[in-house]
Amino acid sequence: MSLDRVARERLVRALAASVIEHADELTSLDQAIGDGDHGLNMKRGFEAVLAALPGLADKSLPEMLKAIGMTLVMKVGGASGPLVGTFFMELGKALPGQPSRADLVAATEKAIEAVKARGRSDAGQKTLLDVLVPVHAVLAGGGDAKAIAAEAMQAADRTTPMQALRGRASFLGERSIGHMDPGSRSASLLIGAAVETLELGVNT
Amino acid sequence: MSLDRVARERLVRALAASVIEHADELTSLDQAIGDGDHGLNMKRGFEAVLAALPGLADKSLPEMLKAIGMTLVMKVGGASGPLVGTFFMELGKALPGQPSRADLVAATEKAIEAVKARGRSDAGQKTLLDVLVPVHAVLAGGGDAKAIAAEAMQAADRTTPMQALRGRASFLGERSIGHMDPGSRSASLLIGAAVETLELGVNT
Amino acid sequence: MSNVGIVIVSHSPKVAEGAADMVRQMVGDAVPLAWTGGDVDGGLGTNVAGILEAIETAWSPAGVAILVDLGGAETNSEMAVEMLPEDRRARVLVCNAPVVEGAVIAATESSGGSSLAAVKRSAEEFYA
Amino acid sequence: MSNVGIVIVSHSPKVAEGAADMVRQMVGDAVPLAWTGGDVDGGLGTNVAGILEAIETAWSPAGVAILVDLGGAETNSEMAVEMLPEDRRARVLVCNAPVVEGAVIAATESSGGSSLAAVKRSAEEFYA
Ligand SMILES: Nc1ncnc2c1ncn2[C@@H]1O[C@H](COP(=O)(O)OP(=O)(O)O)[C@@H](O)[C@H]1O
Ligand SMILES: Nc1ncnc2c1ncn2[C@@H]1O[C@H](COP(=O)(O)OP(=O)(O)O)[C@@H](O)[C@H]1O
Ligand SMILES: [Mg+2]
Ligand SMILES: [Mg+2]
Ligand SMILES: [Mg+2]
Ligand SMILES: [Mg+2]
Repeated sequence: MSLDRVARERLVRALAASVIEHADELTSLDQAIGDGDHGLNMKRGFEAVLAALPGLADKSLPEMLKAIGMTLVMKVGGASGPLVGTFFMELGKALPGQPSRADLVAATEKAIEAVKARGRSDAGQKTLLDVLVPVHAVLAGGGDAKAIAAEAMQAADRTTPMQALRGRASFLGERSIGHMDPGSRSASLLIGAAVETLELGVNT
Repeated sequence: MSLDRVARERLVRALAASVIEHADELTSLDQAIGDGDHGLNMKRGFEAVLAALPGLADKSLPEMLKAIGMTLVMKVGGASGPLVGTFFMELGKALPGQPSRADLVAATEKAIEAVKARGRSDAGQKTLLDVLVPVHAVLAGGGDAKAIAAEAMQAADRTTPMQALRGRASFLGERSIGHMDPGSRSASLLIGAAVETLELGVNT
Repeated sequence: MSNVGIVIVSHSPKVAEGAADMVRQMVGDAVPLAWTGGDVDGGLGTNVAGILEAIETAWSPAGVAILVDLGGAETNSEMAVEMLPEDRRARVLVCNAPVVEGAVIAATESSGGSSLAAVKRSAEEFYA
Repeated sequence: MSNVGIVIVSHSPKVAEGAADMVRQMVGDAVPLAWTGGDVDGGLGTNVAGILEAIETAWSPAGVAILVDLGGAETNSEMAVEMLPEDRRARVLVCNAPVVEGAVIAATESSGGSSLAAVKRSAEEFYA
């Protein structure tokens, strides 16, 4: 997988657009089982990322990912800021400049572990980890862009019948069942945008 | 013990003056082991009591005591408001219009029990109960005004080496030792003023 | 509305108002809510009249849960409860829970239609 | 001053400021103190830059205890701690305690010269 400057900028714009265009949806998901700010939070974070363009895309891929992560950490505001921000930062730390697919598998695994540590959480608790973990399995298993994007969407859907055990939604106890987790939805949107832009093939 | 209108007004003015004139002292005691508002709190409460004169003294002794208690409850603001207020209210409820000394002993006992219930507290915890309880014993044992006033002052002094187990002073743990309890000091001032005005004799 | 009402009582009016903002963000208008803070002169403290008024504002047939911060807020709230008309007294409970976190949790529990006892319990179990 | 510093982090700036008022009333200037609240746009939330600034303001060689309200405040505070220079990182602890009550208790403990560990413990034991 080789990303030139143009491809890097296209990636950033696609990631940002995916959550900004769905901000209202993310907010209403968070209204149902949280404090109703997830759309606003992610929008604020990714608008700050966009504001760092074009300079941001001048950086190498690892440095760019670290910078995106740091911006999200500083701007998002909600619990999701340090979590999604940590994911990008750790991905940047673990990836080489011209990553192979194996590099990507290894780096996302590290980034997911960092998210778990930051949130004291794991898959099964109705959080973005319920998207990250199964998507990583498909990536590691050699799935192509379509398979990864499909798994991301389905994984987000599978959070609907789950009971939240982390974050504000956990305050609702059993009433958190029946609503999609907002953080899982935004993660699935970001993953969908990423794989579509990267046109990740089975061997790349 | 028979109190006419003039005596009732004199009693009210003496009670109020005793704490208002010592407001700064009470505040600095509370600064040492609390939030430094006890003088202000008691002053506010007893200024409101004074503002109810002369009408207040037109009431019978029990009704007057109940009204004083209610005013303190509504105006003092601190934890001491409901405690000192409850003491006066219960005293008013328990006393007949022309109380004998036995009536006074019985009524103060009831009022002290009500304070304990309100504060979930008892003597020995460095609170105003460490004045009320021993003073009641002297009253019940037939002590005269001088003996009662002396016990009130000494009881307040005896709170100095105690460790606070109730109220904000308890947050200080062992550091609450070595300072007089502000609520005990105000209670001793009120008792001193009351017995001096009432000229409580051994049989009255 | 028959969800349990929430009353927030802090020594600081700012704390009480800010906690109410956080509650509203979480439950919107689904829960009767009122806050009070400060002594009668506006200084740090609590006052029984303010608490009584807040109970009145947040009144619900399902009852009212009061969240308090420290000592005096609790004593004054218990005093206020005892001054209520007898038919209301048993339907108002002072929670042994943190004022901010407890208010958010209690309100969230109330918004699901839980009983007064369950609302109180949810707040009290947060750090347990 | 070598007493442990106290940082108050709430989703609501009003809560954070009001809690700081209550702390000041209890301990005066004996304890380094700072508060922060709100997201970068001023809405309900927390932000890492604000937390880092508050840690700087309340810095003490004896360390800093951070009191937080809910979820995001904790996650953002832990993130901020990890962004500190290495020599400071180990001297800043996020307390698992209620934000308002914990701040008052922790500051009171600190004002007596207690260690960072003791200050944290005092706040965490309040409802235990
Ligand atoms: N401890 C945690 N571990 C993992 N993910 C979490 C945790 N807490 C919250 N989340 C995720 O964050 C999302 C909420 O984000 P957001 O609404 O922006 O923050 P907040 O809950 O602070 O308002 C949740 O939907 C969930 O996916
Ligand atoms: N639970 C309690 N039981 C009995 N007395 C108490 C209790 N809490 C506090 N006090 C008394 O109240 C006094 C403090 O009153 P004040 O400073 O006016 O209230 P606050 O502590 O709310 O600021 C203490 O010195 C103590 O004597
Ligand atoms: Mg949210
Ligand atoms: Mg939020
Ligand atoms: Mg006081
Ligand atoms: Mg006070």
